[in-house]
Amino acid sequence: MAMQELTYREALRQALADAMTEDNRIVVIGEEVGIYGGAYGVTRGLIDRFGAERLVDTPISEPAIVGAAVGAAMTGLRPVAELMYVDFLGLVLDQLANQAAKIRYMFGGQIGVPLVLRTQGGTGRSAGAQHSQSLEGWVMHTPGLRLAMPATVADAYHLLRHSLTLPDPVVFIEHKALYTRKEAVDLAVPVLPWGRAAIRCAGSDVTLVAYSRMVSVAERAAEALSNEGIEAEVIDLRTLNPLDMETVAKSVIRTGHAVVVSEACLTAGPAAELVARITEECFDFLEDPVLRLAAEDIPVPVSPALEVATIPTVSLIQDTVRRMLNR
Amino acid sequence: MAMQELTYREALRQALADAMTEDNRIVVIGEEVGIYGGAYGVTRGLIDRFGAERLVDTPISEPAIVGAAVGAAMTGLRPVAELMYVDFLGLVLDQLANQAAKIRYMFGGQIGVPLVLRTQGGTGRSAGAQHSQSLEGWVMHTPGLRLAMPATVADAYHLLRHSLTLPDPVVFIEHKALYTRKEAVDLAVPVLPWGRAAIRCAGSDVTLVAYSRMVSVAERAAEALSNEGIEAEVIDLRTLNPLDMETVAKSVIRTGHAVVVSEACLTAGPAAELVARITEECFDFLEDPVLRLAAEDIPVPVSPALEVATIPTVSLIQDTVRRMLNR
Amino acid sequence: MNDRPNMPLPDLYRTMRRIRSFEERVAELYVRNGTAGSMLHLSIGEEGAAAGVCAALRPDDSFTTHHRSHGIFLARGADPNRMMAEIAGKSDGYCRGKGGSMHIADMALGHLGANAIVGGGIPHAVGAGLSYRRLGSGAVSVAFFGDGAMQQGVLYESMNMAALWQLPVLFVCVNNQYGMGTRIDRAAARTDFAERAEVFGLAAMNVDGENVGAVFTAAEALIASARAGRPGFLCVSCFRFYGHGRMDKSPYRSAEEEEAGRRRDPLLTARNALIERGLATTAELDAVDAEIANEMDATIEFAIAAEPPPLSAMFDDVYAPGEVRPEPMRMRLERILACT
Amino acid sequence: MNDRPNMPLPDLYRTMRRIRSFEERVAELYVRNGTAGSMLHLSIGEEGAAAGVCAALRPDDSFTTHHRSHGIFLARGADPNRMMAEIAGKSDGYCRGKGGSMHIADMALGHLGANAIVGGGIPHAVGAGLSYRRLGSGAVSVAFFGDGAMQQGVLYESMNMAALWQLPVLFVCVNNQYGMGTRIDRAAARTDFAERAEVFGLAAMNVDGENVGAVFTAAEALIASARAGRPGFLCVSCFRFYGHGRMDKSPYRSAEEEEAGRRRDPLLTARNALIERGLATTAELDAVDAEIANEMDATIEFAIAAEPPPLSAMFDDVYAPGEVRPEPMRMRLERILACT
Ligand SMILES: Cc1ncc(C[n+]2csc(CCOP(=O)(O)OP(=O)(O)O)c2C)c(N)n1
Ligand SMILES: Cc1ncc(C[n+]2csc(CCOP(=O)(O)OP(=O)(O)O)c2C)c(N)n1
Ligand SMILES: [Mg+2]
Ligand SMILES: [Mg+2]
Repeated sequence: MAMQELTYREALRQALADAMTEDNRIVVIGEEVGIYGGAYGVTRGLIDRFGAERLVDTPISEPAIVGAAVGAAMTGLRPVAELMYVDFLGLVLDQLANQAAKIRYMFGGQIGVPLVLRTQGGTGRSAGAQHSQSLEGWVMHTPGLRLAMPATVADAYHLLRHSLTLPDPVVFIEHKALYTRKEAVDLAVPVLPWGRAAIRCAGSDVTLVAYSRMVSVAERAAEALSNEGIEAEVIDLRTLNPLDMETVAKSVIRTGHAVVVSEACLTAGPAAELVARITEECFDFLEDPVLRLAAEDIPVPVSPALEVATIPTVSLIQDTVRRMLNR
Repeated sequence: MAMQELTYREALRQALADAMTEDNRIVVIGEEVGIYGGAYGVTRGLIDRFGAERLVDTPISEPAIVGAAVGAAMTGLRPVAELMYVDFLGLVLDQLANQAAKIRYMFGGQIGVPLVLRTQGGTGRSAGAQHSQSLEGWVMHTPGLRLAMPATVADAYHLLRHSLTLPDPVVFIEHKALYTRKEAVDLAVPVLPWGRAAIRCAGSDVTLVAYSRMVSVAERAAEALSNEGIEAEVIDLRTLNPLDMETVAKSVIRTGHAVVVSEACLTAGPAAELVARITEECFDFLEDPVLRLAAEDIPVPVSPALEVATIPTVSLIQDTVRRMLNR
Repeated sequence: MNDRPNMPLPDLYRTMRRIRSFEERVAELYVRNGTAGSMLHLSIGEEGAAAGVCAALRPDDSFTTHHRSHGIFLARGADPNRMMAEIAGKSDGYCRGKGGSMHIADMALGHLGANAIVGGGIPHAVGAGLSYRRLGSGAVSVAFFGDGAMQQGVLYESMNMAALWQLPVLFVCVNNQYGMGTRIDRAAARTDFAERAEVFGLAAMNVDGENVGAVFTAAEALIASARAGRPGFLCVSCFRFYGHGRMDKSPYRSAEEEEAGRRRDPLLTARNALIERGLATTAELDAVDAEIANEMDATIEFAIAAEPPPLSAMFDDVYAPGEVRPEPMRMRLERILACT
Repeated sequence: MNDRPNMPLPDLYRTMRRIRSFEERVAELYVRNGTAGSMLHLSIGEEGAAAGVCAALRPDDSFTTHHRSHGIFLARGADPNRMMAEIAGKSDGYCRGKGGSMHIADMALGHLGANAIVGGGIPHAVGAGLSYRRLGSGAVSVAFFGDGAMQQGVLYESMNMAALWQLPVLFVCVNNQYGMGTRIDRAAARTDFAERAEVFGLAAMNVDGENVGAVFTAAEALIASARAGRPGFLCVSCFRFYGHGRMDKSPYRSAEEEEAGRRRDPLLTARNALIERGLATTAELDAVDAEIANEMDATIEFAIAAEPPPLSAMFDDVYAPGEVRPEPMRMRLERILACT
């Protein structure tokens, strides 16, 4: 396959289509995934190719959707359960964290639960406190769940394809503001393995660690900083379980400075884990404490003027790095 | 009131009884809280004093229990919702995190949700992966929820009393292994204010930061270390929201060494937040990275032989501190 | 049309017209303002449910609603200016611009809150019922929700609790036939929703929402029953005239189905009934419509002119005033960087 | 007793005796071993439900169960030694000692897992039904749960889905009258649970669990119906002879109620029927009982003698073999401390 221009949304759709063609155990189960084509249009058209038995429109019954996916995964199917918003995680965490995540362990390794829970999160549509959250922290804190959060079009494709081959449950969180992101990609070209972080931009003064939408925010900050003579290395984690500390530590040991950027709330969120790990593993090389730029510890307000101010921005990253390096 | 010997369980019961006597808006709503007296006996006998209208036995409908408590709290009652195990949080997080925690904010400050969600967690009864968890991390990561986790009998009483006066939702997590803990307490004596950490044991070599049951584990480790000439300071956080970083930082700045001890899973848990904050605030004073001792990142196995090995022990703390201080 | 002597059909017509007129302006607001929340769900076609049920409520009664609830709140007497300002995310809105369309609430009018989680507000009404019973207030609480919520587990838990405890609660399903692109017969094998409530012990009725009088009459009876300790359930059948949200052009249903659905217009039906019965003339009703159109035009101007909330408001209301506040990110960073 | 020619009453009796005998030993195990999981829920009194339903299943059918499920698994043909070892948390147990009484499972026998979350396993059976339909396997899946789960929302979501999609699923409520200390009439205003399933479109029946033959007959019919695409619901009424768990002495119910409940003994009823009908003599049945008692005695010895899992097993099975494993705490600390 040659280079093609694809959006993040199209790449996800392509990944589903390619995987479903290769593996007919894959079924997509969720609200409006079939005829409607997905609330964010990811599955649009797939029902015409694969039929209603493989794009299963469901009632608005999130716990039963995830629970049914668990049962289906245990009996020969490879379900992709779609949760329309990650904000609804509070309805399904029992099925996800008490059931899907623990079944292999509780049953002594007899069986696994190879399901993918696709969902999307983040701010950007002034959709309010119950439709704009970044709740990957809850998932990351649950042993047994793999967690992928693609930042690029290529990763939207490859991480989803890879997720659909894993033997254990994967939570796959897209970002609502990335669906229209467009890139020229060659889907045939192998990307990094599952669980490996990507260096999106090399630099020697400071390491910016990010994932999902914050990667491009960090990239833009790095670009702006570069104009001021500060070279920032931008690392895209790609998966939060597993966490590729090797790549991160190698960079931080070189730069001596690290800033973690996350759209989830600050306290007890993913950024805290990264600070803890980086500090544990790179302590002697750190010239400053690892800093966290994350969402404010508040619900997301609807008012667009406030909404944009709740999450890290390019200028916040820039200012922080400048201050950190005393420039 | 003079000194009396009370168990943690009795202190909790006393707190409920005293608060209910003073404030007749308080009602307790939950499974088996009335006639049965609570799965762990905390509410035993209260129905005889306060009647079935104030100790409301419910069907096994966790989402509706918490949801009803939210509605009751908005309309003049002060409900105490009991969740039998913190492990069931995955069933109620929508009501807790999307509703209770956000209502004041979403509605522009018009109204608050003064409810207390009492629950219990932790290992110790070989009750398995779905009845032994420590899930305070999920709560801590949710803006809008206060979080108290008493480690002592006196705090069981005073923190619960205080929780029942707060204008915002409080998650109050007891520890199943502490119910039989007995102390001589004078309930009339004021304790520390809400949100303030307690120094349970003074020391100058290392700061051990803990909460809930891990406080006594840390205390025992400190005692053992003291015999070897290492003086550990033990800090009991008491509340995880708010977090009293002032007390913690003051200690760490003095000792230069900190170890956080938590029964929750390591990754993206409460201990990560503490490492991040301590590092951010005490970086120049730290001689070593702040270390985390937490539960393994695995589900809790039933087999007692394995169960005890999943969480931090006295000897793990001792060994870690010794190694850290090169002794 | 039902002929109960206390049925205020002219008032119900006016209420329904206000809703329709407001909702038409909401669509316009988005085009003109651009800053409103993206999540706008119009209740055109459902005016009969909103007007009929709310007219049967007492001032001290309360209610929770779902995401498609502008109409219900207007029927309750909301100030359309403050509503429009809230939808636009402005400081003059009911929730100071923080809640928007899906999280509007007003304690003064007993609106315990709209909810963006399907089914999320249902148990709150049960809790309110518990309060009213315990405090002896005599009030009733109502949970409004869509047909989609008929498949949410918490509804059954809530109905069971209300029935078991004999709480003064009414459950109202605004059955507009669709949850997004899913028609009720693709969401449930049996779609007689009243029977689902009845088996839990509720007084349950299905009613045709095209007939606002019938809705009012049914709601009156069920609210009286709830007030007396027998909770109720009312399923109001109607039709969602437009798409689920702004962007949805409803490709999943036929033009014929839409046309047939829109013919079930509660507003038109009430208008015809008023005229037929000699309760109003066409000219009088036109005058009412025009007056309301003017009022609703003004709401857009009000909302557009209103100020967005100040940035400082961001950290308000996470906790009660006087309690420990979240520390803003910039201050936190400042503090940390100052030390090192 | 029902007289269907294919009703294997002697076998059903034997199954029920095995369950009773096993459960009596479980209580004993705890006393002698001390190391078993603390959460033990005996199904004495419920043998009719377990034996009757499981006898109607095909080998390729599967099921999920609730926390009180030793009997169901035994009725399915479980090895009592491996069960007892699992309950004791030993390496020879079905789940290598990691699952215990509340999380026992065996893929070989189609046991998709017991569940310690009330209602937690119900939707898994729906998912299994979805698999069987899609894969064309012809198998049926059964969700077993207690009366307490009748108040869990996920049950209604699951029944609705099964009915809507016409899945080969049977929902079985083992209605032992109590959820912990709460009798069904304190948990629900209306306690005819079959009608709750019927309104969702399921084939629904209530049956008396004292009569194992009646259970078998009802289950056979409903499983056949489910296999043909009409899912079913069966509520088996019985009585929980003992407390909820080991420590519960049931102070919330009267001695008379207990006595009356225990008189509804499916085992005794079947025994009498066998003798009355000349299908067995007292001596023959005594011999069966004695043989089973011996077998069950041996399970305790087996479980006590068995090894606990090795510490190294702790980190197995969090993820599949070959995937990234959790790093043990001690190794992690070692690594960090080695650097500094
Ligand atoms: C728990 C939950 N699931 C899914 C959604 C996404 N969603 C919003 S509205 C809607 C359809 C709701 O249908 P219905 O209840 O009939 O209300 P209507 O939109 O027709 O008024 C869906 C699926 C949500 N907001 N909450
Ligand atoms: C979701 C959930 N809520 C509460 C509990 C605690 N609990 C365990 S068993 C039980 C009673 C269940 O009653 P029932 O379903 O009738 O089963 P039985 O014990 O009678 O077999 C309760 C409340 C739980 N395990 N899971
Ligand atoms: Mg609808
Ligand atoms: Mg029961």
